Amino acid sequence: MITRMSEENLNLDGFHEIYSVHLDKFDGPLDLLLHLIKKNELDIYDIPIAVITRQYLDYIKVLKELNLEVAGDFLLMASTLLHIKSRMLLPQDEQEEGEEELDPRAELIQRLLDYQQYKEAGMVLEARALLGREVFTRSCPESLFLAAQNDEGPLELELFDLVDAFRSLLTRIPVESFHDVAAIETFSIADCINNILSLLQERDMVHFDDLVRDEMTRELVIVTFLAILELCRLKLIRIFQGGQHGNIWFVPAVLQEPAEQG
Amino acid sequence: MPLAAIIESIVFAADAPLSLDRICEMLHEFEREDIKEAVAELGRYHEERSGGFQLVEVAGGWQFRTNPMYQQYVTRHIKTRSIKFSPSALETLAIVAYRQPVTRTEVEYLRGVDCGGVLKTLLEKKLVRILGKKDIPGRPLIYGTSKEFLEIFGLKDLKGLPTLKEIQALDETPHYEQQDDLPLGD
Amino acid sequence: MPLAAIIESIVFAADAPLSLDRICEMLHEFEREDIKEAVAELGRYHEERSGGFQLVEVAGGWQFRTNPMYQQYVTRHIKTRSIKFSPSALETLAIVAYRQPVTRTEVEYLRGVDCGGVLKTLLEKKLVRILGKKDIPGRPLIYGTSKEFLEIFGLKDLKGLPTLKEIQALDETPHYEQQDDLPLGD
Repeated sequence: MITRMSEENLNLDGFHEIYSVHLDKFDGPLDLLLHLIKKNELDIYDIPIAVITRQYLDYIKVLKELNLEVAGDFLLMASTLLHIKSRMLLPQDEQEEGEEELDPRAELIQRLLDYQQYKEAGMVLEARALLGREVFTRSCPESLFLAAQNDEGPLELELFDLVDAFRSLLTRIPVESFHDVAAIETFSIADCINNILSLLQERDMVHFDDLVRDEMTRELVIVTFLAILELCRLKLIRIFQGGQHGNIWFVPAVLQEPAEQG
Repeated sequence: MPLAAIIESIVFAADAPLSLDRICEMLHEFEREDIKEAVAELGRYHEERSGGFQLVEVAGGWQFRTNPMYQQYVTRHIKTRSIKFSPSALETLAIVAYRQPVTRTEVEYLRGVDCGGVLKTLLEKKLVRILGKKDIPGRPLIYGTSKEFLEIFGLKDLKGLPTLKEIQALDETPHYEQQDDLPLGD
Repeated sequence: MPLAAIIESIVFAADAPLSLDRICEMLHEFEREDIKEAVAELGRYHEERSGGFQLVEVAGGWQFRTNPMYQQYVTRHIKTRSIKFSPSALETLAIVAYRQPVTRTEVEYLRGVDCGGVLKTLLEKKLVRILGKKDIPGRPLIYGTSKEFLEIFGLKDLKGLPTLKEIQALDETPHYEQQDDLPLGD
C-alpha cells in the first residue's frame, strides 16, 4: 500500500537526460527493468507496476524520438507490463475465485530475480583469473612435440565444428550445385540407409519387417521405404518379393569387397 | 621421488590439462593409488613453494599455470589474448553454464532478448558446445559449456562453479533482506 | 623470494628462451645484479630439486625444459595425446556426414580438390565407412559415416546432427508481432 501511495511522487525529473546517456546500454528489457527498480529503490518483490510501466514506456518513447530502432524484445516486454497493469487494476471481487490468488506480477518478479542472478553469475565468472588474461600456461612447446606425429590418440571433435565446416564450404561454392539443404527427413533416410547396409554386412538377406519391427510407426515405415528406394536408385540392393502380398526381401546388389579402397 | 618427478615432467610437457585417468593410462607400470597420491602431493608442494607457477586442477585435469599474482610481469612479455566479454555474452554464458543442457528458447526466456547471435559467438569461441537435440517436439538444439570454458575460467569441473546462492549472497542488500514474506496481491 | 618467483613466472610463460638482458629490460624496476643472482639461484634450486623439469641456459637464454631423464614418459604422452582434426579432414567428414551416401567424386566436386588421402585417413580412423559400390560405370565406392562417428559426437543417430538451418537460425532475429500502437503517452 505504501508503494502504491508514493507512486506519483517518485522523482522522474531528469529522466530524459539519464536515459539519453544510457541509450542502448541495456542488454534487454529485463536489464532495463532491473535498472529502473534499483534507480527508484523499489522493492523487487513488490514492484509498483504503474510506475515501472510508465518509466519503461518513457524509455521506449525516447528511443523512438531519437529514431533508434526499438528491438522487438523491448516491445514485447512493454505489452507484458501493460497486460499486468490492466490485471492489477481489476477490482478484487471481480477476479476469479481461486484457492489462492496469483499475483499477476509473480512471473515477471521471478524472471527478474532469475535474470539478476545470472547477470551477477556472469560478473563473478568474469572476475576470475582467466587463462590468457591473468594466468598463463607454458607457451613453449617441447621440441619433441613438434617432431612427433601421433596417430593413436583419441580424436577431438565438436559438433559445431562439423556443421560449421559444412556451412563455410557451402558459402564457397555456387548454390545451384546443391540439391535441397539437408533436413531432418534426409537424416532419417541416411540413418536408415546406414542401418540397412550394416544389416546386409551381417547377413546376405534382410526382411523388410526386420527394419520396422521395433517401432512400427507410420513415419518409420515411410522413411524405411524411401531409404530402400534410394538404395535401389544407387543400385546398392536388389529387392525380391515372395509372391503377391508376400514378404519383401532385399539382398546386396554387389557383394562387398572390403579390402578394396579408392 | 621419481614417480612424482615423472608425473611432473609429463604434466609440464603437455599442452593441455592431464586427467588422472590419462596419467594412469600412460604410466601403466605404476599403481593408480600411488599416482593419485603423488599428484596430490605435487600440487601441495608447488602451492607451498609459491613460485612463479603452480600445479592446478582445471577442466578435469592437472596443469602448470602461472601464479595470477605475477600477471603484470608476465604480460610485459607475453601478448595477452584479448579476452573481453560483453555483458550479454557473460549473461548467456552464465545461463548456459548453470542451466545446461539448455535450449536457445530457455536462454531467451531467462534473458528476455534474442540470443541467437550471442550463442553463435560463444560457439565460435568454443566456450559453448552443441550437446545434441532435445527429445521434445521440434527437436531443438541443446547447449552446454565446453572443456575450453573450464580451462579459460580455471574451473576444475562444473561443480567448481560458485553456487547461485553464494552469488546472491554477494549482492544481498538490506533492502531485500527485510522482505520476510512475499506480498502476494494488494 | 618474490623476485625469483617473478622471474620464474616470466620464463615459464615465455615462448622462447629469455636472455638476462631481456629479463632485465622487462623488470626495469629491479637491479641487474639482483636479477642475475636470482636467475642463477633459481637454476641451482631446480637442479638440486631434480624434479620433472629444470631451468637451463640454452641459445643464450633461460628456459624451463623437461628433465631428459624422463623423456621416454613424455614421449608416451606425445604419441597418444588427442588429435586435433585438420580443416581438410573436418570438411571432408562434414560432406560425408551431411551428404551421405556419397561418392569420392561427389566429395571432390564439392571441395574442389583431390580427397583420396583424406578419405583414406577417415576410413582408417573408422569415422567413415564404405557403404558399398554404386552400380554405375566405374563402380565407385559409396561412403557414409560409421557407428564410431556417432559415438565420438555422442549422438544416438544421424538425426541428432545439427542441420545447417538450425545453425543459420542463430543469425536470424525471432519474428515479433507488429506492436505499433503502444500507448506511449501518460
